[in-house]
Amino acid sequence: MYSAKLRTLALATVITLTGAFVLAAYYAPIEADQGFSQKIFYVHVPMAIVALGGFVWGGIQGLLYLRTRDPKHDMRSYVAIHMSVILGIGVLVTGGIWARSAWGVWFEWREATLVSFLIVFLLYCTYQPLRFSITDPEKQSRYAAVFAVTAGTFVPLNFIAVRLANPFIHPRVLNNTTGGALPTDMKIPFYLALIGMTLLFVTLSRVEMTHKLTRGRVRGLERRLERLQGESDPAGLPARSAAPQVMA
Amino acid sequence: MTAAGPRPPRTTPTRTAVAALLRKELLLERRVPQVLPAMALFSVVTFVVFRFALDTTSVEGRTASGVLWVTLLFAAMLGAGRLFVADHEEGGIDALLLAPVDRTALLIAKAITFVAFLALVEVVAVPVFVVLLLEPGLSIADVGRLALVLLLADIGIAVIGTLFGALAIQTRARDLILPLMALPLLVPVVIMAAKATAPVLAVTGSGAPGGRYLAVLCLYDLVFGLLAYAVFDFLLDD
Amino acid sequence: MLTLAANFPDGSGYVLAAYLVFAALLLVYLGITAYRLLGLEKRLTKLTEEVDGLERQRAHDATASEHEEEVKLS
Amino acid sequence: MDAATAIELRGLTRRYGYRTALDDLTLTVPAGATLVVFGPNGAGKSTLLRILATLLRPHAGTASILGEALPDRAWAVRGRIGLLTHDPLLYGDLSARENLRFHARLHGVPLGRVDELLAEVKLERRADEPVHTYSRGMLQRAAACRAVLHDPEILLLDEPRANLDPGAIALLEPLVGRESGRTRVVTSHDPAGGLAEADLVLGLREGKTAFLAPVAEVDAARVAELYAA
Repeated sequence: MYSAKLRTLALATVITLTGAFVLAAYYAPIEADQGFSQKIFYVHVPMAIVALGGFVWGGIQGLLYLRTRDPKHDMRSYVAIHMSVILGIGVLVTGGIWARSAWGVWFEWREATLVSFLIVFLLYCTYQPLRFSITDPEKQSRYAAVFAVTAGTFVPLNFIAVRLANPFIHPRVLNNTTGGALPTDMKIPFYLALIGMTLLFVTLSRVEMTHKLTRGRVRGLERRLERLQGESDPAGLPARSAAPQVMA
Repeated sequence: MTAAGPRPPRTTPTRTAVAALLRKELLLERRVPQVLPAMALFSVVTFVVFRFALDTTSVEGRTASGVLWVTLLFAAMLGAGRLFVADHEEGGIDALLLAPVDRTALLIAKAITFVAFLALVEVVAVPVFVVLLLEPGLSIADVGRLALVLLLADIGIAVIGTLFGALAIQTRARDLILPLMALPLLVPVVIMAAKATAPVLAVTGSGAPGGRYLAVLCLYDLVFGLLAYAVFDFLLDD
Repeated sequence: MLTLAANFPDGSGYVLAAYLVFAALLLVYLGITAYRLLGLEKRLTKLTEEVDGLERQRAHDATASEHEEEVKLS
Repeated sequence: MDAATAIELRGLTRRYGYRTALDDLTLTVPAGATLVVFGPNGAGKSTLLRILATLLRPHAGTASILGEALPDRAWAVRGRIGLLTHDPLLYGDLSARENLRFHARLHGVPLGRVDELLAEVKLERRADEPVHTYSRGMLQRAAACRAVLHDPEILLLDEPRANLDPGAIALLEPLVGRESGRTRVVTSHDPAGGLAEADLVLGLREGKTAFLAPVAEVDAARVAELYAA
């Protein structure tokens, strides 16, 4: 069940992330403006980038599902969005902590990136309820894919809109988060953390998919058992699920 | 009257289908007015609620803009939830699918209907808002500017409302899920519309809305218009 | 250097908290998934056994009834 | 596929989640013939009609209607099929005339045909009243007008005579009965009535084909068996 590939991935994730965080702690210089608390940057920003990338990836997989009707794309779309929502919680909490340490508030409305992320996060919070409220699995996949595509397009557009709404009100403290202006000794741990976070995303997605596949197999066996026991009406059996259902 | 031999497939032009759908929509709303009066009444009641919730007798500028847009947005959610109810319950969607018609005709017709509904509601709600809550100082030019912002925002709201109205109608918790999905999606519209309206409603100030807000509104309308056009088919494709 | 020393104790709590949040999130997620996977696996083994047992019994019953019919016919 | 074949299904399968509503159905209906489908509720009759009407896509197997493969060429057969189910597909708040005019516009049919049809089923007197005030018989007559408005080559009828009085049935016959001369797929729960109008008979049980035979080889007892099990 746990392939060697998954184990390798997990190992690579642990090594890269630990390496990145150690470098961030000891190698990266302390930023002149914000001091030590700027180190939150190395966990917060890669997490945010990967979460947003996951949302967009979910949209791409949704589009592929609509084109091919291959359940594997629906599964990927679902898992990508699921993982991104979980990472999104981390992004908002670490973002809050950072805002508190830098500006003394838990949430900074004038920080466009944080606000945009909150809106996107709230939107994707409805993904699970949407799936859950559609009973027919095929329709569930299709509608979820339409949502994923629309929301995936919304992500970049929303960032443009929110940034435009706050032109130059707040000093761009986070200007260096774009990466371009980073000094090299900050760049190395940052990009390493970004790679590690991506690996983490991939690893967790694989775990989640293994989980869903196993559940599909269990459901399949349950149905077979039910049939063998001669209960011809399995109406109550397939428990309502928000996850893509794997036909085993 | 029976068919003699095979016939070539025929298709009704999308324009004809959209016209037929629009005619049906207006006929239904005229025969049994449901959505429009509800939306208009909701807007007026909300203005009254704001008067007490803000504990103020008049607003201007940013607050005025916010009150107006929150009210219109929530009224729009009310309408979006009802947009497909008759078709869903009385088989209008099936009937359309049986006809040799491009399915996006439904999206186009519904979006146009929704824009028309929103515009009609605003024709009632905005004057009421001006009379009840707005501090005097609205010039004729301001009314024109307001109308432009309203129109651009209405198109975006109608596109999202139609797409997600059609999506939500098939779910069990449709009245719950529609605003949850549509409100975050419409935040950019609210940001841009509110920003653009604030100077218009201000007692003092330039009065002209920032051009870039209108540009983003246009971009939003365009992107989601095209997107809805591309994915709407899949909502009807069982 | 002086600012660094002044900043260090102040900021470190927040930094630690942020990284702990990340670790906690990861641990909670992994814990829940591992717990659910374990349960599923247990259920899978049990179900496989049950299904196999039932199928074997069915096959046995089928041959038995065929045999019975043959006896009656003769 | 020759021109005389109206419907051809090969291994047609449709699922709803884990439940298989229609399982491996293979049949051919020649043009102009009537296929009558028997089966208890939930046997897959409505699913079959909805697939033939291009409203549902098959999950496995192939379906070909008037020589066009579903679902890829569904657009080519839309407008050549008439569907009449329990759901009249009419807006309750609009009158019969308004409803039919709406459908005529969608199908590109001259509006004059609406009045002709309304006269044919003797609905003109109440054609301008809202449909929700109609009796069951009137509703079914209006729905039948909708189904044949565009002069379809194939008619799909879901228990078209259920709960109708003889007068209403007689009015419907020229539109949707045998004498309409169209290829028809009719579902029925009434063995005698169903067999009387059939050329081909299909028995469905839990989505599977129980029997498929020319009407000469099927008697009422065999149909009754379907419901007994």
